[in-house]
Amino acid sequence: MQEIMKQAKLKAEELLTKGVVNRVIGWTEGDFSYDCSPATFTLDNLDKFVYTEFCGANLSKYLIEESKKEGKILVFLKPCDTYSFNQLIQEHRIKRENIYVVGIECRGKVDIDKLRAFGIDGVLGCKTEGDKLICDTIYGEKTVDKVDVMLEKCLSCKGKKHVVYDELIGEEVVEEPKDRFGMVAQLEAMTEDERYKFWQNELSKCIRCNACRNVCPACSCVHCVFDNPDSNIASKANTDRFEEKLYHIIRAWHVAGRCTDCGECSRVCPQGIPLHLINRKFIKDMNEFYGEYQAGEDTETKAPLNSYTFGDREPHEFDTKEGK
Amino acid sequence: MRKEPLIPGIGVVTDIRRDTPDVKTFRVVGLDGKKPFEHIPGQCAFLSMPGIGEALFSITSSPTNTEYMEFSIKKCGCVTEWLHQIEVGQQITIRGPYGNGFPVETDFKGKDLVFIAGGIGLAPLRSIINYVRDKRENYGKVTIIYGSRSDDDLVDYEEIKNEWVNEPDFSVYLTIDRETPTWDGHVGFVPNYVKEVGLDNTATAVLCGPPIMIKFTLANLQELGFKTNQIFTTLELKMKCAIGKCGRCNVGDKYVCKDGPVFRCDQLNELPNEY
Amino acid sequence: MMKISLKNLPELYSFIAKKNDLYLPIFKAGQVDFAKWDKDAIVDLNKLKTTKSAKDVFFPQSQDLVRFEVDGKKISIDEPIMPTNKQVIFGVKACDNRSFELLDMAFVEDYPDTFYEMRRANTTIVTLACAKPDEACFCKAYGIDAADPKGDVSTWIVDGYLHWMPNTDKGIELTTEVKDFFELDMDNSAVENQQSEIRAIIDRLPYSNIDLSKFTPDKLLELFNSPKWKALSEACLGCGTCTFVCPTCQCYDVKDFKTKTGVQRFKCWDSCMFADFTKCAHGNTRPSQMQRYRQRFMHKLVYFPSNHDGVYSCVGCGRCVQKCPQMLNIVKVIKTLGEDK
Amino acid sequence: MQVENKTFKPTIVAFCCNWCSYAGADLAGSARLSYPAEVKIIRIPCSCRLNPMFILKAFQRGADGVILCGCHPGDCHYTTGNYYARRRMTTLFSMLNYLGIEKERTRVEWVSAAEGAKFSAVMNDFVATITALGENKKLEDLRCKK
Repeated sequence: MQEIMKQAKLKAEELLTKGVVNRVIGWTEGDFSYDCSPATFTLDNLDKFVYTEFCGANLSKYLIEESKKEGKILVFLKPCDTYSFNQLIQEHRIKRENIYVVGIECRGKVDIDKLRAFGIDGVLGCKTEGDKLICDTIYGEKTVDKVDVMLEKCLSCKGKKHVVYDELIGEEVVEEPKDRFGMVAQLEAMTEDERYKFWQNELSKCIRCNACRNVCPACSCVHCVFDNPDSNIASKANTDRFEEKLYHIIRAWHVAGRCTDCGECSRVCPQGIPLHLINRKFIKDMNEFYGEYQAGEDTETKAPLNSYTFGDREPHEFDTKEGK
Repeated sequence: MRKEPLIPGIGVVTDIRRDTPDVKTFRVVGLDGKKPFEHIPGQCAFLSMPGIGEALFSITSSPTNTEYMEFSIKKCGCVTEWLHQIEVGQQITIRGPYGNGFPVETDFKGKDLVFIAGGIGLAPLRSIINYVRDKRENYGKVTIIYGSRSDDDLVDYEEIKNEWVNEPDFSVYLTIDRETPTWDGHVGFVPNYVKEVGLDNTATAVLCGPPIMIKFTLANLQELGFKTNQIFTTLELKMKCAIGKCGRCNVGDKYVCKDGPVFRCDQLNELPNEY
Repeated sequence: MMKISLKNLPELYSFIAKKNDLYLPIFKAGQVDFAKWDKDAIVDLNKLKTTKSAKDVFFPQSQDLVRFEVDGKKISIDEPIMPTNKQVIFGVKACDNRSFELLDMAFVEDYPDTFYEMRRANTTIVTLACAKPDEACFCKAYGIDAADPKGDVSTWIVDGYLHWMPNTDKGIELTTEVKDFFELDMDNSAVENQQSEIRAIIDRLPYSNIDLSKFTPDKLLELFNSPKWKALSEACLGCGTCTFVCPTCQCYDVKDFKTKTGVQRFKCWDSCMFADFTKCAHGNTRPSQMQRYRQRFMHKLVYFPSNHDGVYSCVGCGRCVQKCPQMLNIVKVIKTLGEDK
Repeated sequence: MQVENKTFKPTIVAFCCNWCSYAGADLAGSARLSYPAEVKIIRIPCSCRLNPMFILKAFQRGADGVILCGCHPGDCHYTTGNYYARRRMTTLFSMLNYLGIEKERTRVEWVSAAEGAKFSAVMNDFVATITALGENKKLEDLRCKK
């Protein structure tokens, strides 16, 4: 990780000095190793650039605003982030010509909340050693297996291949894509009432902070329907249990077929709601009904909901699958 | 038990007058037929229609009017659009009064006053102008400079033409932005007109109008020798509670709803430029 | 002082819940939040910080204000239902307890919020000392002592016992009602030992001695105009996580909902971070995220102190430090802006 | 439960395409074929116009079942609208069911302008299904009940 970070920094410095780009978007250091934030850099503040196991944030969405500005920007994208990038290109939300993409190696990112749930409190700093994560805390040094505290999105990684880049840093890790739909299938196998109870329990935690929407690279509308007072659904609190469902169903629906499963929604949810399970259900359904499709894999293929065939299945046929 | 400040009372609209193509003046009384509450010039009240929304309006009528309250309202958002299509007899909810109002009994007393308004900016000033008319002995000379886009857009033109101009020691200057066939008065923007009418710079000036007008008028007044502590203006920002709690209308540490809407210019200069 | 064995707590809860709405940190789907206790609830007193703060108990996320019925041109108002239930909130940490005093300043001064006031009057606060503060805590910077959490009753959990000490009349009243569940505890040494342990931990927390001296009302314009806000707010998503988990954020919205037969007007939390917060018919006074971001921290560190005798509207609970999706927080603001002298 | 269901009269919202099933409903009327009064028909220009929000809002406002009627695939007045609608509704209904909402509460039927009898049969059947299923509790909004 240290090595990759050094390379990335050198690359940024090189491109900035050569004038290929006039700024860089990456991650800046925090006070503890887990609190690095996205930030833009020039040569002045490049010393604060970091790339660690806590750089889970997807930088693609920032490019919507950044690529409108003057000059070219260098962006570091992890393999999963490149899917969001492609999707945004397909939707004409970012200007490709203003962006220099450096694909950066990723071996899975760590979720600080999982670390805490593991009983590791007071984390001051972390470092990786092989498969282990060694945490320096106010209550002494603790060690965990990295795989136990990885972000949900990394546990179900789509693969470590960058689908778009101008240049690569680090080696392209070869990894078989993991099964993403295990939990969805488990839920499908439950009865309606069990599923309802599961979601009721999860969604009732929602505080409507809108973090999932605001971080989502697919939620790139200038004015969201939930911010439109005329839409009559713009309540800011889940005043009734209905509203939390309305919000999450509609939000998932609006990104259906465009969601690359980057997992940011689940990462940012302060209440730990497994929002990826809603998005993945749409992905799984569309794969099963209309053939395999991965949003963001390229910038050409039409999304399933933007296309049709004469012989598509009928709406009531979805329950003919196994389960229920 | 004390009454919850966010719960309004009910008012009845007893008269609707069309002032300009997009401004109507509404007369409101309480359910008992009396004025809903007492106020001082420059204060505001929250009007609302359940299900449409709630919005803050300055009270246009003078406190010396003991029978009813008036609001001059320009059509620009969803609440005002709804108000513009109602008929006499419609009930609305009303709560107030809010804000500090003009210092009519302190700073303004015994002073010559200059009122400068643009467009619907006359609404809060009408309250104080009529107050001054009714308590004429307390105030010196009054100069009113009022401008609008066209002669059709002059709010309260009838009252200005028939009453204000005839008041002793009142000078009224009207102007419109662009020439129209029906207008034989002055044509030009308010800020420039302010320099032309020959103001006495010892007077106290009260400004209200669109931000761009305020900006230029302020500069011109200062050029004429007015000091910032002689100039008062009113601010308007989005508000939901009007009691300094909902957190929207603050400019720096001042809440427009509670500490305003009337500010003296030297006070404003100490606030961050976020209004 | 009195004490009760931790295993007897469920009986204490059910006794208190007979006469009161009892709020406790309750575990639900992976998160711990203050919620109304019932016999199936999983209480988690060990959790240092609930995800949301305890302010819900006094200032719920959504509060029905008044119901209107509209009939032609006529409007009628239904009297609001006031929160008259007696409440006990149990397990409040020192920082959250302090936040109630700050909310009092916002809601009770001038036009008092009757719903809030009534809940405050009806509620007995039982606090709990923080046995294991974490890296994001900086309550010490605001003079809060996590080892002596105050409230109506203070409690400490040491070695399988909950130690109980009433501080106020309300606390004594509750203590009288529940005293049968407790045994007398003449020896304060267990609690005192824990207190000194906690204070020792807090002394070496990285944020405990954060420097707030730069944030005074007379620096309002200087801080407001600082060029550093831009870089600080760069990554901000404009979500409401920080405001909704914050114990002192108090902004709200008033909205109408058309029910089957009438219109329900309700008050709900709002966030100054939301793009539409100050948007109205004539425009938006804070159109950029930088301005909204600046507003939130200026309010906590400058505007609020300016209106309330220098008291900061932050209690150092560290929730924003841990919950911000992009790891921006008030400490980064304090450090960045506080460093230029 | 049985007793309750007998007195329970569901509220059904039927979104009908202007070019086919809306006319189909007309035809059912003029042919004196009855369909239950619980069905509230909302005309839409094409089955494709149905925003998923409409369905959720219908449930929020007290509907116990929502049905979409459109032209048979291939017969869309706008050539392809119902093909898109079909995909959308398939995925949406699957999602509702995934969240635990009874799958019987939502349905799509293709009814042409000539199929008055089918319209009536579909509605009778749908109302019977929903009546048996009972009140919509999982997608209700309590505020809309008072």
